[in-house]
Amino acid sequence: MVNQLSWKVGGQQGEGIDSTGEIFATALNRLGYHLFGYRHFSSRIKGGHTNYKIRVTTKSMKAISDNLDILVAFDQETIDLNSGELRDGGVIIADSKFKPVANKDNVRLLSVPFTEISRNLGNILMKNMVALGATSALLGLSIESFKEIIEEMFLRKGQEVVDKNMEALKQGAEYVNKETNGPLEELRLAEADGKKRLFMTGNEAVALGAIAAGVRFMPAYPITPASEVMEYLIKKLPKFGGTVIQTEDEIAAVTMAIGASYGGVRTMTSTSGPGLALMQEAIGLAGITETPLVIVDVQRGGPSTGLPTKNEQSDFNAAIFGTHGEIPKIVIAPNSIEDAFYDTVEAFNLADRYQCPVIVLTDLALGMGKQTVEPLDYDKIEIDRGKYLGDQELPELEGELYKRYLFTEDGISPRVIPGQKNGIHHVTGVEHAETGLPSENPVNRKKMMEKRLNKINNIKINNPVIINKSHDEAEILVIGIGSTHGAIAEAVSRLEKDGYKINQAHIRLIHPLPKDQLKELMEKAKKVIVVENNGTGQIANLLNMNFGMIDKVKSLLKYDGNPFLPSEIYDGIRGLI
Amino acid sequence: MVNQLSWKVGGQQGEGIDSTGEIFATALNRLGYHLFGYRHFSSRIKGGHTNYKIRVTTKSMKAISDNLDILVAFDQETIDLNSGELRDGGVIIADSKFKPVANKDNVRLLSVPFTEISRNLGNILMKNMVALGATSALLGLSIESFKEIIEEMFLRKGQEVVDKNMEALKQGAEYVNKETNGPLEELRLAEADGKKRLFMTGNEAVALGAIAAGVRFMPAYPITPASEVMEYLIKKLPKFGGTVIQTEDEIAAVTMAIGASYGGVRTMTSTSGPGLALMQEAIGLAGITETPLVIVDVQRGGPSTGLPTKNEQSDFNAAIFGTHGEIPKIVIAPNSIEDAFYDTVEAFNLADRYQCPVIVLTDLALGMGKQTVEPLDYDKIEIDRGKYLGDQELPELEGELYKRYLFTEDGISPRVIPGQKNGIHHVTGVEHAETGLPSENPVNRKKMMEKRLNKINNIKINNPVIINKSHDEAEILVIGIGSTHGAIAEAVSRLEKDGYKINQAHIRLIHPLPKDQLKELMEKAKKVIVVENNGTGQIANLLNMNFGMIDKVKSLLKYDGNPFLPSEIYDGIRGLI
Amino acid sequence: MSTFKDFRIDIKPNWCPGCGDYSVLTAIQKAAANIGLEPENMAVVSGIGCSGRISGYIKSYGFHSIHGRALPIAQGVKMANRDLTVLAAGGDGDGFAIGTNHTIHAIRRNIDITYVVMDNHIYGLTKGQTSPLSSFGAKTKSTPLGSIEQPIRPLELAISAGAGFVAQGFAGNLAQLTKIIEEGIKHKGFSFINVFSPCIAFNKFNTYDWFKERIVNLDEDQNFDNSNRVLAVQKVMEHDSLVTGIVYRDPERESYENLVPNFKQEPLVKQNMSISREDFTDLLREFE
Amino acid sequence: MSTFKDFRIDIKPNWCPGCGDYSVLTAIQKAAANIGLEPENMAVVSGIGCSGRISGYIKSYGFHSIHGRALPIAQGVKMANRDLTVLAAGGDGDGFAIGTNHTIHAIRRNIDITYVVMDNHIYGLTKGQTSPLSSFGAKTKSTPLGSIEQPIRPLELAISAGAGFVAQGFAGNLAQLTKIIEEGIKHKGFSFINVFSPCIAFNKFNTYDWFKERIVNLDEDQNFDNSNRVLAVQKVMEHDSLVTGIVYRDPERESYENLVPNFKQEPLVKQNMSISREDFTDLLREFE
Ligand SMILES: Cc1ncc(C[n+]2csc(CCOP(=O)(O)OP(=O)(O)O)c2C)c(N)n1
Ligand SMILES: Cc1ncc(C[n+]2csc(CCOP(=O)(O)OP(=O)(O)O)c2C)c(N)n1
Ligand code: SF4
Ligand code: SF4
Ligand SMILES: [Mg+2]
Ligand SMILES: [Mg+2]
Repeated sequence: MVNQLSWKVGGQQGEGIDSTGEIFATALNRLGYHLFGYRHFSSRIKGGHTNYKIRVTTKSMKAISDNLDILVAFDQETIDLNSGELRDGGVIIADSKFKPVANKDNVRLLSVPFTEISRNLGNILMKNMVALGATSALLGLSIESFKEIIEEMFLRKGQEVVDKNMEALKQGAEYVNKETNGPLEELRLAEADGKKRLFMTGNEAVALGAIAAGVRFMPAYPITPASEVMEYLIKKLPKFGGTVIQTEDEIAAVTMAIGASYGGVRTMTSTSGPGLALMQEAIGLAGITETPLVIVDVQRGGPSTGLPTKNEQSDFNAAIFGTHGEIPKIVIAPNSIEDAFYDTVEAFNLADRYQCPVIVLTDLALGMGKQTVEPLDYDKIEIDRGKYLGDQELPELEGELYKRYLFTEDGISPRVIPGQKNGIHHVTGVEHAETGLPSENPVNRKKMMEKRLNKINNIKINNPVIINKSHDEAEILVIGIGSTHGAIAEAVSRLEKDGYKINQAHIRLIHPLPKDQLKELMEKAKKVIVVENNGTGQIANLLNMNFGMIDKVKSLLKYDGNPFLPSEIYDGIRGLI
Repeated sequence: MVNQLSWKVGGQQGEGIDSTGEIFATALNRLGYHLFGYRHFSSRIKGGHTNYKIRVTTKSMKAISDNLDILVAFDQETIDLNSGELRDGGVIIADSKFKPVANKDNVRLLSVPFTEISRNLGNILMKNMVALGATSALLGLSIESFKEIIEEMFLRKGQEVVDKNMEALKQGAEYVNKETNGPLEELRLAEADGKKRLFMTGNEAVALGAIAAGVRFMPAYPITPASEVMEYLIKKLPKFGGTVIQTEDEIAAVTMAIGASYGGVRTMTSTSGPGLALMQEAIGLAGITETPLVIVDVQRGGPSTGLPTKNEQSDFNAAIFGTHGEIPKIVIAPNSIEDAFYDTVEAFNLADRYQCPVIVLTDLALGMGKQTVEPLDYDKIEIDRGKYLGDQELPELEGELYKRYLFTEDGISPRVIPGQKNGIHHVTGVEHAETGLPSENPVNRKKMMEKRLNKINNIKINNPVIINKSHDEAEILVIGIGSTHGAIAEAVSRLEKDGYKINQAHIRLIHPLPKDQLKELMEKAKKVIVVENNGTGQIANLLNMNFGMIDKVKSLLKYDGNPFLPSEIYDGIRGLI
Repeated sequence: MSTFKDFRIDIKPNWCPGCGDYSVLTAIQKAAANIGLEPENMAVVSGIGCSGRISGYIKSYGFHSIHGRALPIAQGVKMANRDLTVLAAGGDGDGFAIGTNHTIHAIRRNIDITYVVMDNHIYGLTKGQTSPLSSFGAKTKSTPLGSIEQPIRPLELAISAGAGFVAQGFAGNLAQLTKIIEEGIKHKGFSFINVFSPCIAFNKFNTYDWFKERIVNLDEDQNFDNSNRVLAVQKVMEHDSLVTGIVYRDPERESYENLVPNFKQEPLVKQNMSISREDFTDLLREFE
Repeated sequence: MSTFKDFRIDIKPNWCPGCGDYSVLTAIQKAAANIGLEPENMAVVSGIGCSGRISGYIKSYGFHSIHGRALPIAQGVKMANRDLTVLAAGGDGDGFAIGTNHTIHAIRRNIDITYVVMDNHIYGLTKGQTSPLSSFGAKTKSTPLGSIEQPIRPLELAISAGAGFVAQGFAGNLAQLTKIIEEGIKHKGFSFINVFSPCIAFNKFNTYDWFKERIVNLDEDQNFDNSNRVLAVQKVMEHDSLVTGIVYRDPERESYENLVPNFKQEPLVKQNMSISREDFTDLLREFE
């Protein structure tokens, strides 16, 4: 009996690989297992190899697994491309139709007549069910676990369809049972805790967070891997009276968001690298006009169109430094799907509180990766609109215009919105006086620059760094950002077991950096290893810029389009020490 | 008698202030004086105060002067705004028409009937000539120095017009002579060396450099303060068979440049901050397709529209880090108008040699400031197109496609251009194999990333840092970039005189940084003071990122829209030590 | 009720004396007063250019944005608050060079805002380069030997992009211009208004007189029927775009906001932004 | 002389079987061969989208660029080397969403390139969102309740932007499409060609059959005169844009390159790039 297991299904794009994985995962989620999924797909629509890898554990485990226990193959290419990952003793379940060849020693090949069984049952599409049945037999899962899901999917097509699908599952299971004489002990899953959890992607969590934060309008332009944020809101916003506009491009998306935010509504846009690049000019506008603006950037393989369906973390520089000129800006990066929800809510509060652009950085692995998360907590949703004057609090106009850019102690000026009688003022991307009217006066200019740039210096946010600190003085401090959190944690715990004194810090607030916290941790470590999914070590550079401990900072980089496996981090760190 | 003098003319925009300054400067240039001009103007067309300050010296002096000897005022506003700058004993020459009031003690006000004299001569526009006549009387210049220029300007309108203008000059001079009894000793200019020099702006130098480098096509979109680069090429390129396209926006400009460069022609575009922001996505395309691309960014006050007619150096971050993803890129910054010419030529060679985008960073002070420069040297113009295969050198095609992205030792693959029989290949912004066809293969991906990112590591350029090193171990190392060079040099020489051991390093190659050279200089200095015209210390941050000497690096910043005066740097450095 | 004066602000525009933009400013202020708007219920979003300064000269909410992006910002403002009267304004370069994409899409999207192009056939602020509306052959700073590109025909383009309200005014005819802007604001949907607004500093060719001599005032053409798209295009082509008046109007066309599923009359900004525990639980259920 | 096969390359397109883009690919290859081009003298610049992959499937110089920017890149290539036959190709989103500005300006600028829009009324590559050419009411991934925007009318837009060559083809009629592309390439100036190229994966509405049932083939209309701009627009309006054939053609219009002062017939790229000492000295003289 095992507490964790790694399963992968693969085949041609358009063949239902995704939904096979989904059904498998949903069933296990409802049984209370923890899941961590990663989809591999190509930048084409039909055809081309695709696969879906799911790690199943009885305890929470936030990373993709190093190796593979079971590979379900719908074609030989799947075996050829993925069998390398299989552990010794792993199992391939393949459609007997294509006469599968294992291509690797020490693995067991189960050739199961997916196609034949489903054809006999009258619908070749059901071969996915046969494969799932075969899988459950190996794991010792009852095929009844799938019943509810199959009903949800097919009951509207009639009881007969449900029955046929159940039959396909059953025959798949029976076929394997016959071959293996019941579940394989080293694959039989220990029972799960049965608790309710959510199985969702990072993109969905972000979109859900946006709705919870009060977003009712979203202008956006589709782009992989961010489109799903927009697509979720397209489906859900009408229920809350809101809507999404698919704009003509990203420049329209971001400027429309600026307009709506200026208009008083919480709004956001989402994009990936190329779109972020196009938004740079407008981000500067939000900065100088002190308009709250939330942009979600789901990073993908760059540069340019790069590797649009692959993972990378290479937009840190662009997010922090990309605009021309100098503006206040906040950049945060959730480190898990759960965080993606709460951090998105937080992003809106930060944008309103500091009246500036906030960029939420995720990446393809987090955005499109689907995982189980603990039920999201309604009571943790807090909406803080910052210094926002309602009609009652707004005194009568003294001069001709309201001082939207009043110099205040904390640099933040009370905000009003169009429609308020005593709030009439001007807003401009040109340097301006307190009323918002253009001004070239050098003294005013200097004050305005300082007002804007300094207002975020004292930014307060809960847990700007997620710290796993087991040692006061550590041999190694491992630093990462975003989706690498789980894989690093796993590597760190293995290194601890090896006897290393190792701390982990995962930065959530990337800009402005939580200096005090990081500095102390870094100072007390002998070596700092920065793990990032890019080719130039952008976070390491950022740390060097801020802390100057160049000699102790080492980079562990990966930039081949794939996220880190825990073992790669483990090996990488060992190689650096 | 003096060896230097500072003169300023001011009035309403549209009143001919600019041309008054131009005539004055041209005359002095032809006499062999060194000149350093700075124009102050507002972001409006007619009306609004404008002024033109010119420093005249007998020896080369590359900075605006701290104070002012003579102020020529066409309205009271000019006196009110500028008299503060006048040194004790300075002179105001003002049109008696507006009954000028000096508004400051210890200055001498000469009220001269500019308007009256010119009206009597039949054309009120000639009041500028009266003012110049008045000026020359003070300096002890013969009005004959202006004759040639006046002929060049007006001879085509007839000898009479020339005579009238000379008469205006004469009467202005005579009027002052009567008041002062001849030139004032403390304003009388020592004789100049009479050598031929050029009086030009940085923008003109850049444009000239581009022509010399072989640029025959330029797509660009107008923007202050870069438009003049484009406008110069519009005037001159037709002579060389080339042309400029004023595109619909900056995105079109940069992508059209990429197209033309891919087509084999040397091409460039010029812009300022907002345009650079819009170009970021396309810069990534040039990076991944390894297409040579030269962009000139003439920085202005940011962020957003900011202070479009004011000076700032705040696009370093955007130029270095702005694109999403990671590409090879070169950023250089000329430190004088002369350099602007040579560095532009160099930029094209670098772009061809390293097959990547090259950004030439100047700023408003350098781009629009007009100075005397030593005659540009034709023999120093070298054109190096890098690895560029002509039809003869190009072997017959082996496979279906030419390997445009062949892996080579130095990471640079021989380039061919469309039209070559054996060079057919594909180019894409998607990650690709050696033939240029898209590839998602992780092994290839890693190699391609390394090929691209590493090829600029060994970049060789003459004088990547301009060093003024008087001491082996310095108390202070002052670092700057671009237009601040002259002002820093002046401050440094004053500090030397005060007894400080001080070295100056001015970085020309900003990215990739010339690490060895800078590191040594910085290590051997007790304090490093970085002088920049921006609010966040972008260069200091860059140095910290690379060298980690955070504790010794101090910033001297100015971000009120104006360039540094030598005295501000002097005072600033004294304040920091 | 507010008057013309309520829309004025005590600032001297930095436009050149004689610039056509003064008329556009006055016309907007008058139209707003005529319709009976209150300053706080109007938002004027402008681009960058001499023209773009206009938002700072009207007493109302004003947003002087970036070059070419006035329209998406204006649409965002309207989506946030349907109760506002939203005007966008900018130069011919703003709307038909860098901003063309937004112009075309704002037109077809048809959100209820009014867009006034201050068309001087030149780039004013950057001192006289050619604009996409400069005439073929026009000598400008960037085309010293004459422009070699066909100018954009804004009215034809607007009609072909599906505009429900297309008009053209002239700074030299304040009364008509005011009326056109009034009608534009009243039109429920996107209103496209091109205004010939001479630049006296840099366009020495397309002067007030030049326009006066050529413009055909459609208001004076009794036979012209501005409800017919095909005829409208013909008319515009016939007079080489040099017409003033309302060229095309389709009062039936629904504005975008009215077509959005479940979009309420109450502005988004006034609605409750929290979601209920029940709704939240509902949303989560899908992921179980 | 080269044949159709010389323009083929041994790569399996990653398009779905049945995608209209295959026909466009074949038509371009055939047209190139029919005209007698050599592969090395053709450059195909494409945008991003399923369609954008086309440049990698033709044996010629190919530049697969970024989303919406195929046209300025193609114009740059042509300006550098007039001897090349330059084609730009991309999706309807590429050309009429993010790239609209360039489309309009490339048309009016009139550089001699041929632009083929592969119009499937949908975003293919990003998996089925609405495109600006999606029909009103179209249910797509981004408009599950139906699109509420009027689609862009590419032919009308092209004509109003001043195109000298406007045509429309259909992936279901390879012969006509090939002929149109041939004519487009031969036309001296910018040629705009919209091609209905069904997406079988995401657009279940605008299918081959849907187009077949509705398309009016102008080649079969003996009375149609494609040299008259006004009539061309009328025709397009009349058939709600569902026509194929050459809609408008003005063979007289000079291409941009021919209007550039002192622009030589010899391509820029073949000219000497150094300037003489004399010329240099001349340039400096101005600054003395
Ligand atoms: C992104 C960007 N590019 C260029 C500019 C420079 N610029 C400011 S206004 C303008 C065009 C002005 O012409 P138009 O829009 O017709 O306005 P006008 O001044 O004629 O009213 C340009 C190119 C800018 N501000 N931003
Ligand atoms: C700047 C940028 N934004 C968005 C995308 C994502 N994207 C790629 S193709 C595409 C649209 C595809 O539609 P279309 O142009 O019609 O081409 P098709 O796939 O239908 O042939 C989008 C939005 C991108 N690559 N770059
Ligand atoms: S430059 Fe032209 S457009 Fe600008 S304010 Fe002056 S007249 Fe008006
Ligand atoms: S998704 Fe549509 S457009 Fe893309 S290849 Fe498939 S059928 Fe063609
Ligand atoms: Mg204009
Ligand atoms: Mg499409």
